[in-house]
Amino acid sequence: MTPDGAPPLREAAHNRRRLLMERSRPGREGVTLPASDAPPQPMPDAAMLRDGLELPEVTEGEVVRYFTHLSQLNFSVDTNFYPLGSCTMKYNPKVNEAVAALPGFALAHPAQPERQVQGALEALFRLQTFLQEVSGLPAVSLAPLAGAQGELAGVLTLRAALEARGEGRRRKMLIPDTAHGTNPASAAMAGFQVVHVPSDSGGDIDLGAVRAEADGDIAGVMFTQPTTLGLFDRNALEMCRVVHEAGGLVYADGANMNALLGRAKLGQMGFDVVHMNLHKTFSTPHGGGGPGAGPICVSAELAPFLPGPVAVRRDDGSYGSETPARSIGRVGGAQGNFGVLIRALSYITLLGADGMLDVSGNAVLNANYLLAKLRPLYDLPFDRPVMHEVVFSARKRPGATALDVSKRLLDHGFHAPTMYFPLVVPEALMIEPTETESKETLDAFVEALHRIDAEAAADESFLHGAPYDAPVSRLDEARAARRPELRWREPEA
Amino acid sequence: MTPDGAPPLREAAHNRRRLLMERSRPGREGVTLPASDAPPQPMPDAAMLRDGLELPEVTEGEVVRYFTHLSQLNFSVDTNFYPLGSCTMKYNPKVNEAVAALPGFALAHPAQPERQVQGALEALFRLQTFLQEVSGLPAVSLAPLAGAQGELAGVLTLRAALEARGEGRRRKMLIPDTAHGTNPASAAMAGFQVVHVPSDSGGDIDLGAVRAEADGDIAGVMFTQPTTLGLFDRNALEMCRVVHEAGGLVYADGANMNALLGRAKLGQMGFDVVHMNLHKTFSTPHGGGGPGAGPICVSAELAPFLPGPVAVRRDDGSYGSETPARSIGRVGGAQGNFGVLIRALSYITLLGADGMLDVSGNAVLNANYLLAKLRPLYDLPFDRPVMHEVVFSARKRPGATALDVSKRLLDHGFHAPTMYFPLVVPEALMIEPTETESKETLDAFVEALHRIDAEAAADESFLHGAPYDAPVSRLDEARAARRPELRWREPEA
Amino acid sequence: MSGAPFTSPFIPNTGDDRAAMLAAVGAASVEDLFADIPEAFRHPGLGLPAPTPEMGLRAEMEALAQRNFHAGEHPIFLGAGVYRHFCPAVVAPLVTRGEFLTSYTPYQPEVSQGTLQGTFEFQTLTAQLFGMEVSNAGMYDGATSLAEAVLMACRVTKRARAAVLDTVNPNYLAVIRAYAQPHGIEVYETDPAAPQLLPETACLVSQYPNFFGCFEDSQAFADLAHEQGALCVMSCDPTALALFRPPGDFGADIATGEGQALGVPPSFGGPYVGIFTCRQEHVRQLPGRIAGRTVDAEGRVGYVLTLQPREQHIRRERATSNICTSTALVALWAAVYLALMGKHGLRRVAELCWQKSHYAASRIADLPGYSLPLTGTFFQEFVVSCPAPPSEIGAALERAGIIGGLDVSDRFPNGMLLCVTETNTRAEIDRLVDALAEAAR
Amino acid sequence: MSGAPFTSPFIPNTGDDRAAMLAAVGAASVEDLFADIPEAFRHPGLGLPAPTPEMGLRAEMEALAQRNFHAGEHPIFLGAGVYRHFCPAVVAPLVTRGEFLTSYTPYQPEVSQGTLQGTFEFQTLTAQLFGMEVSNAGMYDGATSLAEAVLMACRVTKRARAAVLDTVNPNYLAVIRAYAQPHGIEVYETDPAAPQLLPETACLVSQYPNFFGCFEDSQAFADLAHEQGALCVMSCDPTALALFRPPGDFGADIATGEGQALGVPPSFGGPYVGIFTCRQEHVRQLPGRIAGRTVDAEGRVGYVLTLQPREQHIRRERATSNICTSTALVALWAAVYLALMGKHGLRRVAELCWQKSHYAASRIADLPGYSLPLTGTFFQEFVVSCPAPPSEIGAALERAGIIGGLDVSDRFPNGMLLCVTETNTRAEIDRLVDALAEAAR
Ligand SMILES: Cc1ncc(COP(=O)(O)O)c(C=O)c1O
Ligand SMILES: Cc1ncc(COP(=O)(O)O)c(C=O)c1O
Repeated sequence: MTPDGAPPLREAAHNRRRLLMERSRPGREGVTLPASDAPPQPMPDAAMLRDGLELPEVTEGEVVRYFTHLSQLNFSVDTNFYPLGSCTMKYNPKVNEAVAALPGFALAHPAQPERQVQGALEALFRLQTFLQEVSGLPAVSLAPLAGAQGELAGVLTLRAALEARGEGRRRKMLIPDTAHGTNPASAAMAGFQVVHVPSDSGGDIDLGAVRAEADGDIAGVMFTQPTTLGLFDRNALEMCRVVHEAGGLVYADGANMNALLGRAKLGQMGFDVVHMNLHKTFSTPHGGGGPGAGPICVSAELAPFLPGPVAVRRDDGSYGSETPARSIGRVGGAQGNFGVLIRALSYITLLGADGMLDVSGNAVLNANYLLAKLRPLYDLPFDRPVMHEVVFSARKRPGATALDVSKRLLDHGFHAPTMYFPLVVPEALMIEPTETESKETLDAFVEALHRIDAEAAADESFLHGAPYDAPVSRLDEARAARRPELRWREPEA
Repeated sequence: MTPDGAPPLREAAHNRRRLLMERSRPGREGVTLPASDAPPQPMPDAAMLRDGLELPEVTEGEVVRYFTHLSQLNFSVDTNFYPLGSCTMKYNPKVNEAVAALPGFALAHPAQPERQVQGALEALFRLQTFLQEVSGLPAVSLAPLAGAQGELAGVLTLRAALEARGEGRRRKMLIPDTAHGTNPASAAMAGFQVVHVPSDSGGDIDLGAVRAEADGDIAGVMFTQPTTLGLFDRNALEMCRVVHEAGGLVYADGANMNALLGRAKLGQMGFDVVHMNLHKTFSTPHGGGGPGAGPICVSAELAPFLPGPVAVRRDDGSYGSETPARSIGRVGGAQGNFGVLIRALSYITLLGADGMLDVSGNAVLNANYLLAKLRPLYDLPFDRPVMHEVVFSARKRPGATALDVSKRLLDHGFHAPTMYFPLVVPEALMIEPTETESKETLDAFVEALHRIDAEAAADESFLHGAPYDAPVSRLDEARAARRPELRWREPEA
Repeated sequence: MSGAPFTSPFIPNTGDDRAAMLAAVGAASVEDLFADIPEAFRHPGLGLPAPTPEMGLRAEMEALAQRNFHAGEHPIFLGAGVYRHFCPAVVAPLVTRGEFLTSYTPYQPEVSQGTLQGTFEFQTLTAQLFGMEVSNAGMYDGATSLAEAVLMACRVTKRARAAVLDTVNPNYLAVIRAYAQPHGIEVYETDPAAPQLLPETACLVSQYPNFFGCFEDSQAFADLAHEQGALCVMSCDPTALALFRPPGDFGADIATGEGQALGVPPSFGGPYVGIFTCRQEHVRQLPGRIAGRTVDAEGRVGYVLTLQPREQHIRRERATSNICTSTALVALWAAVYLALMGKHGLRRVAELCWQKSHYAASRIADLPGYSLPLTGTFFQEFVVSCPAPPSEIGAALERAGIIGGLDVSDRFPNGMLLCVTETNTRAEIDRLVDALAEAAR
Repeated sequence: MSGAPFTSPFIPNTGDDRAAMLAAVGAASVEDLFADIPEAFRHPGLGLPAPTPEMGLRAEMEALAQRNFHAGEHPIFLGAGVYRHFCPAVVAPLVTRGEFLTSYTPYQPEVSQGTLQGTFEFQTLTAQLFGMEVSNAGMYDGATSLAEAVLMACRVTKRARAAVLDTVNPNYLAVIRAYAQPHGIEVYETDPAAPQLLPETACLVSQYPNFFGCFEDSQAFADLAHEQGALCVMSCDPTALALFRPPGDFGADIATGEGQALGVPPSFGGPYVGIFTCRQEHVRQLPGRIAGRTVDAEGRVGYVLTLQPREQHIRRERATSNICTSTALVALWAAVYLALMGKHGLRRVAELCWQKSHYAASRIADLPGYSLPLTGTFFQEFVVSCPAPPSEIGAALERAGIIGGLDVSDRFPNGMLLCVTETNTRAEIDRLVDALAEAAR
């Protein structure tokens, strides 16, 4: 507030967001470095040296203030409820961070000889065993660096298996219309031709459509179980049968594994490959968009084609790292995202079998509770019990699109649900509460949505202006795309 | 903002501040603990056991959200400029935190035999040597746990020395009217009788008043150099002489040592005891009010009376911990605030002699720059170059008391100066910029004060309502004191 | 500063900045600003080492830290007032968030609600744990808490004598003496088996469990004190209070404790936090900071420092204590620890300490040459009579890679005070027992 | 969940909560909610260990970590694409603040300005370091960056062949092959001394400095590529770029790098961050996320994810890449590191690497039995011909407490690739030299 009603103290806020290069002053230093303690060596030929290095000159204190301030502009799980569907924004035990930072892990080098890194290799081997157990599949590669890369590695493995069967010509990859965007993108990167398959009226995959495509050209299907509608697909078993019968293989996107922990093993239900998002189910915090890890679990047939390296236990009890015989090769420069893998190992060890059941049970209970509480407010495209998340359609009220409701939630201190996805639901609001939220929090969220609905009822245009209390108001995305400014540049004189 | 103009989403904010006991639900857990791995032992007699333990039942995630949210309600050096006079709110190198957390330090036990803690003792010994050098005095005790305790320990040491001289009857402790409240409080705790001494018209101690009190009953004087007016007292040398001549001893409150590092050594100027606030000058962050450490440096005469333990280096090169021969005893249960001491050692090692000069030079330059820039805006009681801080009087403008200006600064994203202290300056605003602030920040601060002045000029009542943009508005302190609510209590049914 | 380029990562003023600022100030050089320092004393030369960049600093400090034989690498059975307890990993990153770490005492409450509410939680949780009515915001450590309790008891009763049981931590007694002596308060020791109060005694001070780990007849102490118009002052181990009757149960008037036990690292002696609780009626005699609840101009709940007229910055030489900077961050640490441990966790910790220490004691009692000289109920700590001087036994343990107990042979022949907490595994205890057996040979 | 009490510190639902929620849902039990899972497959049993409380977990994980022979305890001279560099202590606590650590990809920009502006800083600083026009928000790692660069070059040139110099990191080459193969892109190797481009080649890929630490004629590679209508793609070490001419100087079209060098711990292989920079004109062909600057409704500057039509969530099978979750937090780490190191610090680091590695190389070259098979200018890494198989030399170094270099005897007889950075002290280097001398005996 200001006496003349002018917007409050804008410069101050602006100053705090000045970029590093705008803060830079010649002569400031962020760190001091020692002189060389070795006898001086001749420097390289001047022609090889660069002319100038445009990096900021700022003090340590300025860096701290700047990034501390930036952090405070973020919404996060550590600050409030983050019901972003499909993303499993749950609270992750902080001890995992301490474990990953242990010097024996954080300072191990990926190219050290096996003999020197037995602890790290044993950790990887244990995690592989655990993931085999969770997936019900006998072989695992921890190499993929995120979910999407797990998909790519997974369908490449599937493709290699088909080739080994002499069926390398098969090119058609069926993908449900509810699939996450990475599924078709990964299929395409693996050289497959994407065929979209609709959902049926119950929200399950349309078996008729699958049967229609199940010909000699079908390589397989990439299927998310539970689906992005939050449903356990009841046709999946039959779908697996049909695809297998037609000579294809079935890929499961296991990013929603949080719902299934200890409740079902995808490998037992006919899936040949499953990727899991360790950063969702197994507790690496999302870090504003990574890092993650997307290990793949495969059937015995596919095992020889897994990307390397894979941890093995030798007969003498020692651990090693090997590339499977007919591997599709490498998907990263080193050993996989070890720091993420170690968090997953830590998490599974901490929670154990009982804890896994608690996770899935409460994740599903919470989602169904929100379904029950919000059913009066929004359209529910498929009215049946859900798994880890529930997808509504916000179509009920003028002036309250999915976007409006989402933006206004930010003012209430809640993160928005995933909006406009899956694509098959108009004005989709995809809400995933996760098991780490309390009933009180869910109730407060429901109440906020009721209030927002009342706000829209009172004034059809009100929500269009939201958020009102966020660090910035709605941002002009069109402008950003039209004239992309993708980095700081020296202002023109 | 809300459509009906009601205050925004108050419940949400309120919910986030609910106390732990209000969040508690039977059956929730914040941590799991293992079963005992030892054979079971009989439990104690039931009559000895307590009936119930009223502690919260909350999850780890809830604890994280709660305290993360609380933290965001705080102003801090890591977020912005904190010109709180006398408190030396400078940026402290983060490496100190890492050093203090090294397991070899953090897990050393204070009662281990010397042989097992040579590293810790050597660290203490090195710090003692450094502080001797900074103070110009030959003996140090690191035992006092904060500045005020350093004062108490210091004047007790002084008292013990007088007693050793056979002058134990001396009871009068002179204290300038500008002194920090801890000075008279410490003198009283040490059994002295406090005699207040005024400042002269130039802001220095009134030598006439000192001379008048310098009789056979004078124990000494507790003197802050530089003073809380930010001035290097020009009469201090003469004061020392007068007091010494009268048979007294001179205590220096060295809490403002930031201004003097490498510029002057109090021990060379006649002071017999100096305490330093390591948490101000030597970089332990203030932590919302501690911990700190207040080592005292003393002359050879006073050394035998220092509180224990004191680190020593033995002839064989090993380090030990001893209590001086005629020590005033102990002022803490263990070895002093080692974690704070190690940060000071780390800081001095990092900056070295050159860095110390940089600190004092820039701290003083920054203060004088603010003096020059703000002189047009406020009354300056003593118009002369200052040391580490400058004290103005806010009396110039109606509707802009020191309190008003201070509260409005919070809206501008700056912390308030120290207000109404020292007591000798009416409407005092005591501003200490420290060396770690940049000219840009100081300029922005000056500009904010100009704007605030203009606001008061435009509307005499406006500033009374500040802060407007803080997490809460002005708090009712009278109510808090009238009916003290000092803890959560079960709401009455 | 002699015109040399600025090279510290902690000082932003560049050469240009300095020039501009000096011009504004009207000074020719930074040196000029120090003109008030008499020339003879100006720039005395500073015999400190040259700056050490962070890389070298870390190496140097790690080398020093490595020279300690410490509990990070060796099992520890030493307590004596400072205990190694398990602390969940979440505590440190929360408490050391910059906003908590780098703020000052909350003099501007509107922008210090985090610190203030955290303090209020500390007051709530410690009062509840101690079964006492009110708590302050924390003192320097357990020893100074107890010493200030004695001063407070003298203020409350207007008496100048303090009785201290001879089973109180000797370091605490030393601090009481140092604090009491300048006030002319006579501090005397008395035997817990037959405590005697002199006339005009302000308080009877006991420790719970006592320095040797044992419980005493606390109810009798409280009754005796109250009969004579004295206050009952108890110094308690917070962990023990999760299992055993709290001081409030016995009618203690002031109960203090060492908050280090609440998950705070031993850190060679500090920083810790002193717990200080008392009865509501004496609240205006409390030393130290206190946070209180109030409302803001819009009626929203908020917290402030309250009852400040007790304090040095208002009352000066008539303050209840000189304490200013205290241990807010450690108090916050303790509050977060208590929140996580909660009702069941803290009790579980106490039970584990009980179980493991009793297992250890029973095994050691069976060793030839060793015995337990005390027979009372003990918690977590116990005295062992060794077959040789404890310093020798301790050296033998050290050779076996174990940090042994405290030498208390001044009180018990060849006595060693051993401590076993939940952090000691059975394997560690068995190793200790074996090493003791070996040392006896 | 079978009615047993909830005991996880990570799940707040109490028994009462569950009962109330089930009532609202209209289900009798949690099990009922899983009814869609065919019964035969429901509750298959989970052969995982019982829960391990945090205390035990830490002990278990510490024991595992301790079984590594690691650079925290031993000098390391191994690089080969992953480098140990000094990282200021301030980086970790800043980057791991909960608000950064526990947020998602910034889909709601209004409450994600921290992440977005941090990403914008990463893009600025990497573009400047690489001397390139634009950068994206980061890829998985250096290897996948390079593989995606090859795919992008094929998209830009509409060609399906890629030439890779045979001095590129062999792991990177393997990733290029895995990524290229399904697209029918032919990847072939060529000799840097006489590079040959086949017709219809989309790009010439080189590494700077190359896998063996040496600089090659990058200008010639760029010219050759451009002459033939191919793109010049360079994979660069970020540290080297602080001292040596950046890829932009040679006219590179796409320049990638492993961001791990920017103070990120080696962590046995990840997480790292791939740097990906290119010319402005190809920006709409970039894979991955990109942050862009814009304004909000009130005209305030803000940041958003932009050019999203390239991405999988919009373009699905026609996206430029399938990348979704990337490495935002590591990119932030790199940005904070670069901010601190700044203009002078990073150059100083590079100079130290130069100085120390050249000192080490010159000393080793003087050892009997050892020689340097390569003569080009090297940075930080160099190949040594050993008097015995490098695996044996490495084992000898290990016995001397040293982590030796990479075995490259497939390329150089008895070749070992050694790496020396600013973190290696002279004393460590001298110890290495002595141990090598000893191993030769
Ligand atoms: C269902 C589903 N599949 C795949 C992915 C891709 O995983 P990642 O983001 O780790 O690449 C996601 C992530 O958003 C997802 O929700
Ligand atoms: C001048 C002066 N003296 C003494 C003190 C007391 O120091 P502490 O707060 O560490 O007890 C202070 C602290 O505010 C001070 O500014």
